[in-house]
Amino acid sequence: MEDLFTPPPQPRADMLTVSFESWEGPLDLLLALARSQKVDLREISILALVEQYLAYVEGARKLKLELAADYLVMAAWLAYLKSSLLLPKQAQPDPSPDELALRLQLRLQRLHAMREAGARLMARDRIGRDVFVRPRPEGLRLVRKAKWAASLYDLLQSYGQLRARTQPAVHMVAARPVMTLDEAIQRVGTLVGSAIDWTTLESFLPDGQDGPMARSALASSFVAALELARQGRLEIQQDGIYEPIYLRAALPDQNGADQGGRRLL
Amino acid sequence: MQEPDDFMRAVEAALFVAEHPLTAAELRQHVGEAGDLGTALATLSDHYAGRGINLVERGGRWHFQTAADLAHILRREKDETRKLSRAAMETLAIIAYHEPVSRAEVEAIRGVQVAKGTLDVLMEAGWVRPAGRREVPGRPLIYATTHEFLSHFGLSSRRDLPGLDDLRAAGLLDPVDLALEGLGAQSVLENDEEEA
Amino acid sequence: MQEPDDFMRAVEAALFVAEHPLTAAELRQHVGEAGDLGTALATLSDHYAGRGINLVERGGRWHFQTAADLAHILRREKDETRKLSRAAMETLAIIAYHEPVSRAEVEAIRGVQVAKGTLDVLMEAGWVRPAGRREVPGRPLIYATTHEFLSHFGLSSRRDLPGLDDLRAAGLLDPVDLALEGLGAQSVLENDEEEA
Repeated sequence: MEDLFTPPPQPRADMLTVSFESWEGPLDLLLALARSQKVDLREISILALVEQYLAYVEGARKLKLELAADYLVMAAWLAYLKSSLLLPKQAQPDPSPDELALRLQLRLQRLHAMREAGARLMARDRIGRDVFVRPRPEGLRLVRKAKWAASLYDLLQSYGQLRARTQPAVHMVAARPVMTLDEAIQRVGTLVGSAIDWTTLESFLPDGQDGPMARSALASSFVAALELARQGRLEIQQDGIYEPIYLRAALPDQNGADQGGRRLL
Repeated sequence: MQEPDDFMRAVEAALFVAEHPLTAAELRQHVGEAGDLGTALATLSDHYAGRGINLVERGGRWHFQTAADLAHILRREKDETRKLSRAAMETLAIIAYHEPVSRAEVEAIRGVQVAKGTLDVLMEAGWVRPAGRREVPGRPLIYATTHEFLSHFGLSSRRDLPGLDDLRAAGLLDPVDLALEGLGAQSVLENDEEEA
Repeated sequence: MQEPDDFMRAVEAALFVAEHPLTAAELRQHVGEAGDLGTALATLSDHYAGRGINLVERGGRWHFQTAADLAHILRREKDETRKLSRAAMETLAIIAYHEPVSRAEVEAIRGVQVAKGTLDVLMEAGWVRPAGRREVPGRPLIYATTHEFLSHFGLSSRRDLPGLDDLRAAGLLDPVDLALEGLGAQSVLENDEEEA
C-alpha cells in the first residue's frame, strides 16, 4: 500500500530538539517511532518500541522540556509493560503483558490505517480542486420549493450561540506560577544552615526557573530572608543600594543568644 | 461519434465552468495557443446543436445555455430562497429543544422579545405549529415543531438533536467571537470559500 | 451520432441548470413521467464519458462536472481548496470508514480527544452530520457522512471508499477488543523474545 501520508519528522535519539507539540499525543508519537522501525506494523518489535519511547521521553526530561502529563502516564505504563515483558512467563500478572502489547500494536495499526485512509481521501479528485461544477447554475423551477433556507448546522449553531450567550459566564483565573512565602522560608531556612560563609541571595533560588516564577522566587526568598533574620536564624549583609545581598547562618554565640533563646523571645 | 481531442475537451470544460460568456481571447488564456480555436468552437457548436444544452455565440462571446424549447421545464420562479433571520433561527432552535413552549418562555430563554412576525414565518415555512394551550393563568398558546421540520433538517426524531455536551464538544457552544478565534488558531480552514 | 430524444434532452438540460446534484426522484419532478429515466441517465453518462464534461453519479445523485485530467487548465488561484488539519482529516476518515460512529469511538482510535472545532468544521463543510444516538448507556450521539461528502470526494457510494474492502478484510475496522478475541491469546512477541 502506497504511503500517501507525509511522515512527520522521524525522531532519533540525537534529535531530541523535536518539539512535543508536533505530536498529537503519545499514540501519535508511538506510531511515528513504530514507523521508524521500517517494518510492517504487524511485525514491529513492541519491546524495541517501548525502549525508544522511554529513551525519547527521558531525553526530553533531561533537556527539561515541559512534558504534558499524558506522555508521562504513557511512559509509566510502558515502563511497567517492559518490565512485565521481561519477567519469566510463569510470574506474569493478569492481563498478560503479551496481551497488553498486542493491544497496543492493534491500536497503532488502526490509527495508521485511518491516517492513510484520510490521506487517500484527500488525494481523490475533489470538487473545486480537481473537477469543477458550474459556478452559477441558473437553477431549476422547483415543484415545491421551501421558501426558507436553513441547514441543521445553522440550527445547531444558533442554539449553541444562544446558550453560550445567555448562560452565566464562568471566569477562570489561571493559577500563576509563584513561590509562596512559606515555601521560601522553608527553603531558605533549610539551605542557609549549610552556608557558613556569606552567600548571595540568588544562590538560594531553585535552578532552572525563569520568567514570572523566577521573579516570584526571588521576591519571596528575599522576604523569607528578612523574616529569618528577624527570628535570628540568619544574617543579611549588603554593601550598598543595588549591591548583591549576602546571607549566612547566624552564629550561635552572636548577640549572646542561640536560636533556642531567640525562640523564647 | 467522433471523439473530441484534448484541445476541444479543454474548450468545452472551460466554457462549462466560466462565470460569464467568454471571448475567444479569454478562452485562449485557459486553453493555450496550441489548437485551432475557431474549428473547435464550430465543431462543439455543431455537436451540441440538437441536444438539451447548446453552445451559442452572442456578440463575440461564447457560452452554454439550455435549448430554448425546454425553457418551460426549467424556468426558475422569481422568489428565491431566503436565509432565516437570526431571531427566527434562534426561536426555531428553542422550540425544537424545549417544545412545547410558549412565546413568553421563548422570550425568557432568548432574553429578548419575539416579534409576532418571527413565529409567523416559522409557521408559514411549515416547521412550527400551535400545540394547544398551557393550563396556567392566561392559558398561553404553546408551540411545537412539525414533521416537516424533522424531514427538512434530516432528523428522524427530536431525540436526534445533539445535547448540550455534544454541542460543547463540537465547538458549537462557544460565543461567536471565541468560536472564530478558535478557528483561526487551529487554522483548520485556510480558505473559507464555500464549495458546492 | 444518434440524436437524443426530447426526454433525454430535458434530463440533460435539467442537470445542466441544477444548483445541486439531483436524485432520480428530483429529476422526475422536472422531466415528467414520460420517459425511461434510468436509460436516459446511462446513455447521457456514456455520451459524456470521453468529453471535457462528465455526467457522474454520487450517492444516488447526478451532476455534471469537468473531467479530472483538465484540472490544470481550469484551476484558478482562488480555487485553492480548504486545507483540513490533520486532526480533521483523520476524524473525517474515521467517520467515513466506521459510520455511524460516536465521538468516544473516534477518540479511542486517535488516542486523543476530539478538539473543539474539528467536528464543527466537518459539519460546516457539510460532510458530516449527526445521525441519531446509539442505544447504549449515555445514548451518545453518532455521526455519519453526507451525500455532499460523496459528491465532493467523487465517490459513487461509501462502498467506493479507497481501500475499504482491504481494511475490512484485515479487520482494521473492528474495535481492538473484537480483534483480540479473533486473534486469541497468540503471542505477537516472538520476535522480541528472539532478540532479547
